[in-house]
Amino acid sequence: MPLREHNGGLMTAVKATLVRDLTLLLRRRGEVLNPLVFFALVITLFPIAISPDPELLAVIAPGLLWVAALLAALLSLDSLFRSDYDDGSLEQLLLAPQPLVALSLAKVAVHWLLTGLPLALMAPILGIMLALPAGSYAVLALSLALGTASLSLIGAIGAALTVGLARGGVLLSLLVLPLYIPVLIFGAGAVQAAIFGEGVSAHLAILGALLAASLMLAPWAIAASLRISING
Amino acid sequence: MWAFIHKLGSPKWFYGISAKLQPWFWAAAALLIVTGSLWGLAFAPADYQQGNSFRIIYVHVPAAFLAQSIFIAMAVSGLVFMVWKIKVADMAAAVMAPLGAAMTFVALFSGAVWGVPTWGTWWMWDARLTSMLILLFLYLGVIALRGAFTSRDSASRAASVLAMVGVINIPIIKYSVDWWYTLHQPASFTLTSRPAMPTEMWLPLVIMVLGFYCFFIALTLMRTRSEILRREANKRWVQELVTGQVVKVPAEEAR
Amino acid sequence: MAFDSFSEFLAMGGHAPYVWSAWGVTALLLLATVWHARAEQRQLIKGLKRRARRANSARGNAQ
Amino acid sequence: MSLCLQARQLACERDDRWLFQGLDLEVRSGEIVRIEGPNGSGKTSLLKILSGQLSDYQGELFWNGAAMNEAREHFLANLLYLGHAPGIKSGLSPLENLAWYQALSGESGNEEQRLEALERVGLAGFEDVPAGQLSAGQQRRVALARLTLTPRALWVLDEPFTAIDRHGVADLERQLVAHAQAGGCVLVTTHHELTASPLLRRISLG
Repeated sequence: MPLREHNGGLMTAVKATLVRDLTLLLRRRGEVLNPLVFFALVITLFPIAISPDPELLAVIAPGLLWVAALLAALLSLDSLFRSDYDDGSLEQLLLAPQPLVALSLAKVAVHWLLTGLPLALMAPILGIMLALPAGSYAVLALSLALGTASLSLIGAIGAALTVGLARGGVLLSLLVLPLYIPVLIFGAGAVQAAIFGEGVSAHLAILGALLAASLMLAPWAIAASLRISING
Repeated sequence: MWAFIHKLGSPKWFYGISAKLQPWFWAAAALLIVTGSLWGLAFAPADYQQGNSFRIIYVHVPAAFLAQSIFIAMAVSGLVFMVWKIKVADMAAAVMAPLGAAMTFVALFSGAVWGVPTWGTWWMWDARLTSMLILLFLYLGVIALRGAFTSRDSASRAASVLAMVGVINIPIIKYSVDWWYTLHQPASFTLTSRPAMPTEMWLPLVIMVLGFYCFFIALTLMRTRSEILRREANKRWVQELVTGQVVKVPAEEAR
Repeated sequence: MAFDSFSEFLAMGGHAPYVWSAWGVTALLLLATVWHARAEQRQLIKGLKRRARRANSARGNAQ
Repeated sequence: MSLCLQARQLACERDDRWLFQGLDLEVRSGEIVRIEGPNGSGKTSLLKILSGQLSDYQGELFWNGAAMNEAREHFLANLLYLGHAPGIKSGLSPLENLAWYQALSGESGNEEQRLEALERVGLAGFEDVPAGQLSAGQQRRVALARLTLTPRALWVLDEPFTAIDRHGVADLERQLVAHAQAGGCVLVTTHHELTASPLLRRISLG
């Protein structure tokens, strides 16, 4: 039997992983819809608990929308690697002759595409319900789209660290939420700045910088964490 | 260099050398903390704005310094453990986490108490207090993650990775919280930032900070020694050390 | 000396509850960590000694 | 070109307990090596170390004479590992599962090959059924289809006979022997008694 040389094919592998995860999630639509329903539900709770007064709601709307979206994105994180871990395909992913960094990045990309992006697109509708002042809707969606990408990357580190644990869900939020704070500050800050009519480009630029930093560093941490979890 | 690193990695060697170092650090810590306390409490002049409540600075700032430094030390230990597989580094990281959390708590508590005479409230979302609160959560995360694994090897690695991720994030968190704070409270009074402090005010502070660092080193040495005994309980040198006599292993007896 | 008498020192210019509670909690926590570390060390060595004795007597019986 | 996987003075410590120590081992082309030992003796850990998943070991590994760290990519390109869990996604059909595995090693492959591989493990007619609706044995067979679909010189199989019926067991055993005869190499743990063969060698742990 002849031995093979490793002949690249990274793009094939990444593309196949993207297609596979997208197919899987689109077949279980509930898992995609749950965070969105959760987002809407949490936003419904605030006027009931605080006050239906549009003026008051308008003041706190940016923060509420961002916190609720952040929690909704967190909700779906636990399942990012869990089913792969349970059925053994995570082992196979680690043994592929391709860099694990690239393959795990593909999985995170699918997570953002089916969680972060829909949340960002849905946020303006909920903004209307919270009497969010006009002129900030585009910034809200854009800041969420940028911010949730960082959230998915950072959160995936926590998901990879806890995937081998039986009850990793609560622990996952404890690990990940403190790390989310910078994104939350600049995300909610961008929407607020848009309301006050200030320039938002600085905020968005920082959100972009945070995303770039997470893109550079998080995949390595995710890959290392997956290797640890598979040994557990 | 390499030989030194590997010698340092041997728990037995570390157990011996730390026994010699430990008393010096305890003595230095006691001396510095007692001197700094007396000076800071009784001899340093009262602040012209805050009066005597200013004396809380002598515990608040050293604790805050230590809280941040311990996290960095923990991450560095984690890196050493991951790269060179030196187990003593992981043991040190494991015992540092609770002390770091305790120091963060001290900084938070003293800051909150200080807030009453200064701001008239127990809690203010001040930049330093908020960062400290987040740091406390980071510490709790590392401690909880280490406790969640059944396999100690995996627990050590996972905690190391999380500490490293955390230490990269701490400056980002700190700057974003500072930025957020100045945005919302433009011209407010922060507890410890002041233009110029007279020598008799800052010198005791320096002494206290040094004392706290010595305390941290001494306590870490001591608890790492305990951790070594716990993890190496089956090794012959530990059994010999405990019983004070040469332990024969069964294989030697049979011969 | 920043104070004229010991009672003034204790009063801390009216800020006594704040200064002393902050210092007290700090001192308490530092002492508690030291006490805990000592107790931990003693207990460990005691446990190891007990274990060594048990192992010794077991080996003695076997011979 | 023949293959050779060597381990020198391999030792694995899990939580202060030595699973094995001082293990020297060499597997070459044309061999079926069965790792034996009681439960908890470290069979799975050894396979994980030898397949490059566990990095927490002492000793050295060599792949065709080169240190494993340097030859890792070439080693992985020639390895097929099947673990305890079959690694089959219940939400995907057997065809889709195999397509991912094929792509993972960098080949796009084609449907013809995958259909053929499924037929060979007796799953003709189940190609498009979600794998979640298949039995445990059938899912295991989907995983085993990778043996023919993506030919690799070194097979590392952890309990491959689990959940497979008697007919399938005989088939798989024949396949292992044929692989070794063709110059491949098989590392396997199993509770199932393998038929004696001149190619079969045993290594005992614990």
